[in-house]
Amino acid sequence: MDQAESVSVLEKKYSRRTFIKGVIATGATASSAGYLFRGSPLLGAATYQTATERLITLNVNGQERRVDVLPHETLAMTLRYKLGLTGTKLGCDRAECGACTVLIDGVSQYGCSMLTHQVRGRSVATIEGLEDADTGELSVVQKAVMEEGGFQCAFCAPGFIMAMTEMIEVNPNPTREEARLALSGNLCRCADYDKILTCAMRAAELARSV
Amino acid sequence: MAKIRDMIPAFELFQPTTVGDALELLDEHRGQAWVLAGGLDSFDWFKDRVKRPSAVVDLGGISELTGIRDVEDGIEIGAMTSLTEIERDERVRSGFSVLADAARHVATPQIRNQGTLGGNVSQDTRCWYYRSGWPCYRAGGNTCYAAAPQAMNREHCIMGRSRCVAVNPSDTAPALIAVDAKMVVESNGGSTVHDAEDFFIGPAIDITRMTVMKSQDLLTRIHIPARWADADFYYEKIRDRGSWDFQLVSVAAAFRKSEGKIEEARISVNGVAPFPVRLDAVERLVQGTSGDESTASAAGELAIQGARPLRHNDYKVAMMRNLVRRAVRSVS
Amino acid sequence: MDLWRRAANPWGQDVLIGVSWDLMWSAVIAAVAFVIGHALWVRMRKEEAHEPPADVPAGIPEKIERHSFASRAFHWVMSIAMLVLLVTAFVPVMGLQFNWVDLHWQAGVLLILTVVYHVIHAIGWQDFWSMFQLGVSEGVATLKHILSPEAPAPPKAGKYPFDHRMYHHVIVVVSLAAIITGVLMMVRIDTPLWTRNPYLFSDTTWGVMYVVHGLSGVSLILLVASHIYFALRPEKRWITWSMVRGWIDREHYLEHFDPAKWVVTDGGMKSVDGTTPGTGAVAEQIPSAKRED
Amino acid sequence: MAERLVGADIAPPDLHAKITGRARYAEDFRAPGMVFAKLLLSPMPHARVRRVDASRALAMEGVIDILRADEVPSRDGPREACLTDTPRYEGEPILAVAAVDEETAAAAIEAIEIDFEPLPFVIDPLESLRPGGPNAYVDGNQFSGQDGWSDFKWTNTDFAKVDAGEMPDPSCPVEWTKGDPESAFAESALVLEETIVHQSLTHHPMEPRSNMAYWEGETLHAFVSTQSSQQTKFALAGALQIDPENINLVSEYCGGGFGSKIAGTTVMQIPALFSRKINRPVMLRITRYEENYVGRARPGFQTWLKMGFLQDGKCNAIDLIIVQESGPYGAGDFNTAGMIADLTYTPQNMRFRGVSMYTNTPPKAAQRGPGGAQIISMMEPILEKAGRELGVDRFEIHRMNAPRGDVQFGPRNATLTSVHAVEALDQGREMFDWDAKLAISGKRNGSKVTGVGIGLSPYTAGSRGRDGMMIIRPDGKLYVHQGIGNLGTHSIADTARPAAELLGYNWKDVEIVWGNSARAYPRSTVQAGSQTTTAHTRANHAAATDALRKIREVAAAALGGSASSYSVDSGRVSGPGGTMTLGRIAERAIAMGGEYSGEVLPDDVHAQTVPAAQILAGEGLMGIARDNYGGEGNIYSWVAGFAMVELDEETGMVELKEYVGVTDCGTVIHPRSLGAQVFGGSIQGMGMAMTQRWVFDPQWGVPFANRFYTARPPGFLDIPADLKWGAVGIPDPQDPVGAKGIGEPPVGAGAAALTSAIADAMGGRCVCRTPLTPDVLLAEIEGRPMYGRLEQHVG
Repeated sequence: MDQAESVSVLEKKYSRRTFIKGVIATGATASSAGYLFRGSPLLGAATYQTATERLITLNVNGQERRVDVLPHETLAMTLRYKLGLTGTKLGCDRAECGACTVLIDGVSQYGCSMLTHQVRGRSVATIEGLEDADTGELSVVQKAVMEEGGFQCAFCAPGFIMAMTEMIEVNPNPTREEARLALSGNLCRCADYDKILTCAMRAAELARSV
Repeated sequence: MAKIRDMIPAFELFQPTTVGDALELLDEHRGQAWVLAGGLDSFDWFKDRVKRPSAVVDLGGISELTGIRDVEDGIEIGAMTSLTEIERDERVRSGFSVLADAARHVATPQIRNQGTLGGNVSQDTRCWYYRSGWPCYRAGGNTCYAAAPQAMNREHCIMGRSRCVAVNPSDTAPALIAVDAKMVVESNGGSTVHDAEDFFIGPAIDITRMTVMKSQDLLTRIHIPARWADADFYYEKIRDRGSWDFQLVSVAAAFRKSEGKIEEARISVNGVAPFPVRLDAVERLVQGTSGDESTASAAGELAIQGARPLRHNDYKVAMMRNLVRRAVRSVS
Repeated sequence: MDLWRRAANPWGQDVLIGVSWDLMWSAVIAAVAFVIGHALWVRMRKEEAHEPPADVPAGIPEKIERHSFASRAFHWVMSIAMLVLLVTAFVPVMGLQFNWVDLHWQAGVLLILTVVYHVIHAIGWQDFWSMFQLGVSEGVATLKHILSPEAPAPPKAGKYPFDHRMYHHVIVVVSLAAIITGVLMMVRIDTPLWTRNPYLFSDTTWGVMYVVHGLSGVSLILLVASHIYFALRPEKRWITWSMVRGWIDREHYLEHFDPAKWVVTDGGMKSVDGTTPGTGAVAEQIPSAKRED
Repeated sequence: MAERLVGADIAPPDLHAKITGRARYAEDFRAPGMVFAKLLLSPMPHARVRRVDASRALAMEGVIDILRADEVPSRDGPREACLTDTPRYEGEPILAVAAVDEETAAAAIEAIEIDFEPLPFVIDPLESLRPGGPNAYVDGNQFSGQDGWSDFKWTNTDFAKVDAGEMPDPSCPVEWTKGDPESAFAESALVLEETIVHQSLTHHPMEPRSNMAYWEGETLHAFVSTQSSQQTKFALAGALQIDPENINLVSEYCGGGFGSKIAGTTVMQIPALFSRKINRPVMLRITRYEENYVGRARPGFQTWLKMGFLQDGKCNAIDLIIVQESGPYGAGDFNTAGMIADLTYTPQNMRFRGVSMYTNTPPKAAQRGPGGAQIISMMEPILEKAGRELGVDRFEIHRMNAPRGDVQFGPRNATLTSVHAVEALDQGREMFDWDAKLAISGKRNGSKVTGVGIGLSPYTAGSRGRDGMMIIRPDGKLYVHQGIGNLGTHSIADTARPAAELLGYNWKDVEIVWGNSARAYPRSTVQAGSQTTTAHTRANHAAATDALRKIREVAAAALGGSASSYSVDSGRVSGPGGTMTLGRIAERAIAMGGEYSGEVLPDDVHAQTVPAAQILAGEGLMGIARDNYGGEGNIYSWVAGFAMVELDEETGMVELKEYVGVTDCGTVIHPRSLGAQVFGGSIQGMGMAMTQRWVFDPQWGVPFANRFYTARPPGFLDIPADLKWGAVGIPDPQDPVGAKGIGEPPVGAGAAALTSAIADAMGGRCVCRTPLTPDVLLAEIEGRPMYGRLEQHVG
């Protein structure tokens, strides 16, 4: 197969294929432009014209944010270093502590262990988005934590609070045991578990009374 | 080259939306492409910079790979179905509770939200010598560090070893064997269906893989035949901590009973070999019994026949024996 | 193409871990090329006239025993071991996976046993030196003849012609290298024979050992392939048969061997029809058979 | 009347920031032009760098520069430098590379050609004690400032005993004897001899010790993770040999330290030095993997214990030998352990021998209850064993051996300011319902056996304070300037409460100022050894007393009458001449100047306090004083832990069913926070007893439990959903506030309650090893122990 032929075959193949091709990322821009890419209907992404669609739109805390993202960049890194959302903590960067817990379409996941490109078109909620954007009013979970004086060093707090936020949605009337299970993906080295659990129970109570 | 265990090295990311495209990509990048499911195993490798694929195929956008469907003979679970969905699905919970139980025992809620059934069964071993990037057999080298006389091998295997002594870390694997699941593996050349117990391979067959799948293969669906629906199930996982930790030993069993007697049984143990072990001999032994204490004891003893512990994992022999015993005992 | 496989050991030191599998493929390719090349070469070479011996010296039986049963048994057991070793070593690397490790070391043990048997047998019961004759002039003549058909045919050989002897020597060296390193490498795997200890030698020493083992293995691909090839060639089949039946016929004997060098007496060798097999191989009976050099 | 502040549950003022993501930990700071540093860690446990070729790395686009060991401060002997060319543990930082982004920096590290010469190494301290055994340093295994290095070995006779499983009679660098142990043992009705192994374990605070720095002219701005603020500034200045006043140290939040970040961290020097070299802000994000190495660890013990008891259960003699695994830079735990053993069991006759052995493992440091937690978790089950063997109730044996107020302990007969261990035990007995629980001890439910146990754990819990400094500004608010750090204990706010209460303030009018040295800190203690609560409530109390005097004097000057006739309440001062707001008082103080506004300072405040006070001088009424309250004896707190467990004999799994922790820590300032400390410390102890580990491959000297899932700190499901705590609440008589610290003692209590309860569930058999993971217990139940009795670093 000669060079010209192989290129045309490639182009045909890629143009009929429905995938989004990432970029070769070295920090500098690299491109293998010329192919036509369509976004995934599932991801709800727009049609991409080039291979190097690094500039993507993320829905973070209800806002559309344009951001330049490498294909191999994790969500936690994008949030912390590109969007200035440093509330999401990196405790281990290996899905072993939960400090980076964020909600993706309302479901708790470890921000350190997913690619930012995987959450295109999905809604990302971080600790910074819990307060009412206009009034600054705290969310019920945050209020509960304030009431109960939760957390010690609180490096784990954002992750725990996001997990609690999911918990009161999924199970608005948990027992202490159920709450414990729901929060078992978050580590607290100060081991303030008892108080955190009390916060979670109070949060559920507040949520029910709203 | 100095080593550093941080930051994912660059790769090309592909996010196909159909299985066909994914297979084509895998074929095209044969040997170079990495399949990304939930990513919890993958990112570890990437961040440690030990595995450095040039292309990553993210299956997250392929809708046909997710979901649990009723099919003519049982149910079919898409490989990209999250463990949380499996844990919560009513059909799984009622018909094949052993699988829901197993899914519930995986790591943590967040990991279950993100981790997939396909990823869970396809994940690589957690042998810490291997995961440290040491050039062991599994990594293409010429030794096993974990089976050296002074090595730290508390979490390694007691049977089925062949140069490598790692264990399969999957919680759902033994449950799938217990329900006689069929694993549908597709490649550009077509699809193959493997019985769950044959899906997992040991180092004797290929020391660098945990399953039959080669680089261009994709596990797309897991079919659970109706035959084992509503059987008496047993699942237990022993681990050091209540969350995150992989099993030391786990057992999954299914028993079909009639008039108080075990008609047929399927018992699988994980954490004891480089692959989840199906205990055929024990299954035959318990057939026709009521799962009484003496049968349970005999079953336990039979299960550990031929076990050969390493220096620091003698306890696994007793743990396996006792778990099998408990599984059988659960019937009566 | 890489010759070696290297890796960073746990301390980040660069160590040898074995030969490159490229070498295996090279050996396979070389073996195929040799076979094809040789076959073509033989075709192109003009037929050599082999005149039947004018007269049959007295006392030469019709069937001459070339390999005793013991020798044949050794040969075939060893070949099975060798083939198993090669298949278990290389076929998995080529992509066909199966449980090879146990078979490999078991075949290795078998090979060692046959070799030990062979050495004892050769020293005690065979004419040890008939194999270990140097035969420089014979070698030179053989080579000349190979290079040019015009060159006179080399003098007829003793029991083991020059090329056989050379092949044997190479095989001895390569197999011994494989065996010695293989035995040591068994220290690193699980066998019922001892507890494995990967730290018996330093990484560097092990690396050299793996390379030597690998190189011998790769060489054996070539050696064994060519051996089988020659064994199957039509003009050599009479000698191949001798490894099966034990004897060669008088015609081939006279055509290829120098009765002075491979002395055959009429020991009452009758025929294959059930009578006493011959005592033809004088060399096996007379330890002090004449040496050429 | 102003509200009561001492004894109330008041959320700390920084909580809002913590739960909204606004709280900025060191890695959350950014600076324009900031670049990222990455570390090259030693791959060998002991080595020498022979050659470094960074040319390929430096040629990479985006790579800025490299920082080598010869560019950082270092000292001879077993002392740590932030970068080194002679690494003494696998993972010690060798050099750093800075690049425009982390990925480039990581790739640059990989591009560095580096060649090491491996040196002999030692992981297990016993190996280094063996005649002819390897040493952690080329020059020996013991170091003294005067004599330098020496090679310390036990004799073959000692090891013949060790190997035979007997207690050896070795000489040790640290030895002391009290009373006459030999005769006492002869009188004992029961003598127990045990070999006990306590593992080393990493601190693993949630926040790794990441930090950032940049320079502005001569001024260093350092954003660090530290337990103590004011002291860290001086520690950093000392390390870098610069004027402390040229450092602006920012340490608003600290994501946990547990003893590993007492006065900052060694790696905080790297961005400071690197940014000076390249003249750009440098962020050093420490990964969890790196934290495992450059973070700290609790030293492990290999111990021989001989304990004698009289017929009634009274411990009358102890003979204790501790070999401590000290890492390359030493630790003092074993000394404390000897003291604590004497204090807790009051044997009157005791011999202690200890040796700290350098090893090629990551560095050790105090970890919450250093020495005490280990020895208590090791000895409590032995005490209970004695109770069982002598037929003495296990609660009673704890109670009778616990010290009373007149206790004298350790080689120099140290005394305590107050001790209410017995009261803590009694209260715990009631809360736990010990008698009922004892009745079900040993009960079986299928394969599960119930066990109950007690751990009584003391630890130092205070020191005399340094300086206190606060200012009432014209806005009427009280600004308490805290030189202590904000490490999560809430002491940053709670230590100001008695002072605010003394000044009649409502909490809403109190502002805590902390976290940035530009905001002025007085000289403070380090936040370690649970000193803060005592030391800093005292220092603040002293400053508040000073402020109160000044308020009254200013009021008297303004309104007439005698100063002493004025009193303060809810932001007003009132007396015979009338009433004034404290805001007005502040204005008048500014006008009066002199000592009132801090222009003139007391003579006895520390020199380090002076520049800070000068920042505030003239801005309000300043209360500033040195803690001159004095006092005699050591300040110790106690926690009595009670645990009930269920041991599954078929799996070795232990489930903790109930836990009660009762503390004697003096006046309770913040009940909810105190409860959290009791639980948190206890759970850390439970992690120590049950899950956390430290594993090395002996061939390569490389640790494997280097991540969370392998190191296994306890998670939510490893503790019961319900825990109970209590406090004796008797104020310490030598203290103006009466509060004692609480950080340390619960660790030993949590650990020991578990080791005791598990031994009980095992029918009284003590496994004498931590952690008590299912494998260890199951192997023991099966009668096939997997580890040697003295094996360290396994699991």
